[in-house]
Amino acid sequence: MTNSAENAPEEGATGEPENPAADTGMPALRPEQGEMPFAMVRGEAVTELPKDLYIPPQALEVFLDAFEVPLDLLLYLIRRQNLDILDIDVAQITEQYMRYVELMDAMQFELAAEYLLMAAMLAEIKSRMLLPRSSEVEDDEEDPRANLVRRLQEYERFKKAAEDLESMPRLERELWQASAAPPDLRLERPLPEVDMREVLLALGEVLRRAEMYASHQIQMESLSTRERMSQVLETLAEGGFVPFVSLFKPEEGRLGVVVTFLALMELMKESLIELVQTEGFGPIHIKAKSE
Amino acid sequence: MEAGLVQILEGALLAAGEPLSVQRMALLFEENERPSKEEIRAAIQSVEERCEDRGYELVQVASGYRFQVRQDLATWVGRLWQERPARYSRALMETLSLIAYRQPITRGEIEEIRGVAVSTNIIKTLLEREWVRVVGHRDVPGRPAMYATTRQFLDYFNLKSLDQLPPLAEIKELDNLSGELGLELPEQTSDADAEPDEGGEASQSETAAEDAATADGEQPELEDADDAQQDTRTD
Amino acid sequence: MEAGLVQILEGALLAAGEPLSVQRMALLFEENERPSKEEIRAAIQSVEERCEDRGYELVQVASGYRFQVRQDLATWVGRLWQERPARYSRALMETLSLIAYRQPITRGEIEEIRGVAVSTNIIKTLLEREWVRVVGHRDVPGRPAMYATTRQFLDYFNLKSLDQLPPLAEIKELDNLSGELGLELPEQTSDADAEPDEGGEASQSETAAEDAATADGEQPELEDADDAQQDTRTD
Repeated sequence: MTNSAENAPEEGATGEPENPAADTGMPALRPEQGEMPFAMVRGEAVTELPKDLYIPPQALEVFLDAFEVPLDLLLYLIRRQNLDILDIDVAQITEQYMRYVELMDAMQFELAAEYLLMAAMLAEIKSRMLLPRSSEVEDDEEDPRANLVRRLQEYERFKKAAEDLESMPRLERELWQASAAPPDLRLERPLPEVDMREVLLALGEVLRRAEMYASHQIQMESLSTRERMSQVLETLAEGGFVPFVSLFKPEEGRLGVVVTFLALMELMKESLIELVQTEGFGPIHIKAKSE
Repeated sequence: MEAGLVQILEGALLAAGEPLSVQRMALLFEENERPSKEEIRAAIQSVEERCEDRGYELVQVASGYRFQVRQDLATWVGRLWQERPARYSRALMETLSLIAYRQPITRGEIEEIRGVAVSTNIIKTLLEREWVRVVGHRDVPGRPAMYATTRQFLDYFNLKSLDQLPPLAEIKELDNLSGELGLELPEQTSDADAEPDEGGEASQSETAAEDAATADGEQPELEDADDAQQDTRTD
Repeated sequence: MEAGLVQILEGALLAAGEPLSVQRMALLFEENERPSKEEIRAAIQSVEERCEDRGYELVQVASGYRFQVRQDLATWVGRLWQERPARYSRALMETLSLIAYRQPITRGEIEEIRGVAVSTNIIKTLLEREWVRVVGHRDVPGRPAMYATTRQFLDYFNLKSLDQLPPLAEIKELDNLSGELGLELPEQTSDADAEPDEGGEASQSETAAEDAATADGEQPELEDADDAQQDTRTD
């Protein structure tokens, strides 16, 4: 079984029998074409819509399924009379339409509200057309069919547009995207970029939030002190005692000495370091408290 | 064999498996080696020419260029798959057409024209396929979503832009309405009837809106890809 | 243009998206038009030769033949999928800022200030990036590690020393700060939004990469998306 030939767009118009039970990939039925097949009744294909109003009751459901909406059925009825929409004979169409609706009813067919609505609308138009017209209102009153005709025309435009769209070549039916296996790729994921401003904004946010906790006191030493604290700790990280004086670097000048001293004080205060002096005025040694 | 611009584009187009824009092609290159848009366009031209007599061609669609199997090979290539291509119901195609031609459009407006409710499944399927998307909400009670088609829709139907859709049929003038009931319309009414189609839509829409509102009800949820049985006639 | 055997095979191989065996190629044809295996093999040979100087080649793998993009194009083609650099969560940024300004600091202390737990992943990410390091352990139960920033941290942010960071007082004036820097405050709810608002090259390629990711249907996961969830703050 192959489907490609059937997929060709021109197939929709050739009118080959279509079994609705089998999904053939063909464009949808076009019921306005009198020769279109639309149903299987007791194993026989009904290849034509009935010329008269009679359709085999078993086919009714399928028949109605061939029509998208009530407007569609109406269009079909009009076309079957070889009439232009603009020449619509409301009386006759209404009669035919109503007979279909009655037939549905007789079959306990659950009627769609839309079909009944359309029937009511047709009946209304018909009655208006039968009413004698007073010459005074005549000027203002448009043909009662006008609105129906507009709706039919508008619907028909999009029905046609849908058919056009359906028959256009499209991906996965007549067209395929060509692709090939990619080469071996070593995909490296770049590390996130961070702007210092983001860091600052984040800090600002933390601080703002932290201020809501009254119990927190966030005191911040100057950054150079904090930085120096880290450096001292790192120096001490290897364990053991480090001579106090070795932490001071003369080349940093007086400010550097002060910063280091403050860092040591802060570290002491936080119990992070231990100072050991074995004798008075003897050398002071420092050790990380936890190491 | 040289890894020239043409070869790189060929490789990228085939590896991508989706259309590539000129912009995206440019980003295949580091800044210092990046060809100009003109150079890329010239290379695309070469890529296109090099498809001559091949089983594929380079086409331009809405989101860029893609290699695509030649349509006249569909008969054979289609046999690669046992499964038939997805079918869409007429209700879905009509809804899609309305969105394509009348976008941005609300569900209510679609229903006005089609005269029946649009099933939720149809909208869902269209959204899932990424053929349509919500582009806003109409400022009326209920703030209904307005739908428009997407680039994927154009890509799927092998189109560069909406312009390439087949033109909508003209609406014929109504002034030659002639009664079949022997009720010839007096001459003077004809100018009142002869509304241009744009003007006609408004009044028609109003009536249809009432209809749609009256007929509004929950629709049976049916498989969209199934045969055209979408509407309410079975409930 | 002719739809010959060679073209049909080219089209099918490119449409298939997987290797095709000779057997499967034969099944592209109706019985009455089916070429022999020898004919198919000869055509495959032609397909292969026609790849000369192209960005792709025909290769034979276990299950058949397939088109493959030339390996020497990997540099360029790979950029199709180059992932957009992930973004750090706000939880990470806050942690980093506290380590910078409050070092040496333990995780517990960070948690105390932030009011929420700091996930292990955040610390791990910062350590791996070599922006922070452990400079010791506090002598309290559990002996928690104390974190400090590194030389790499200073280098990355182009600082000679931490002194060059703005003093705390300025940072507390957040509104002023963001005003001066022309920054939009990141949305409270989004960890990934703190994006510098420069329209430079970086952000441009990010956008393209984002497009690519979206089109591929695979959004790159944020490295610490988990962290964001563990961050139980609700404001």
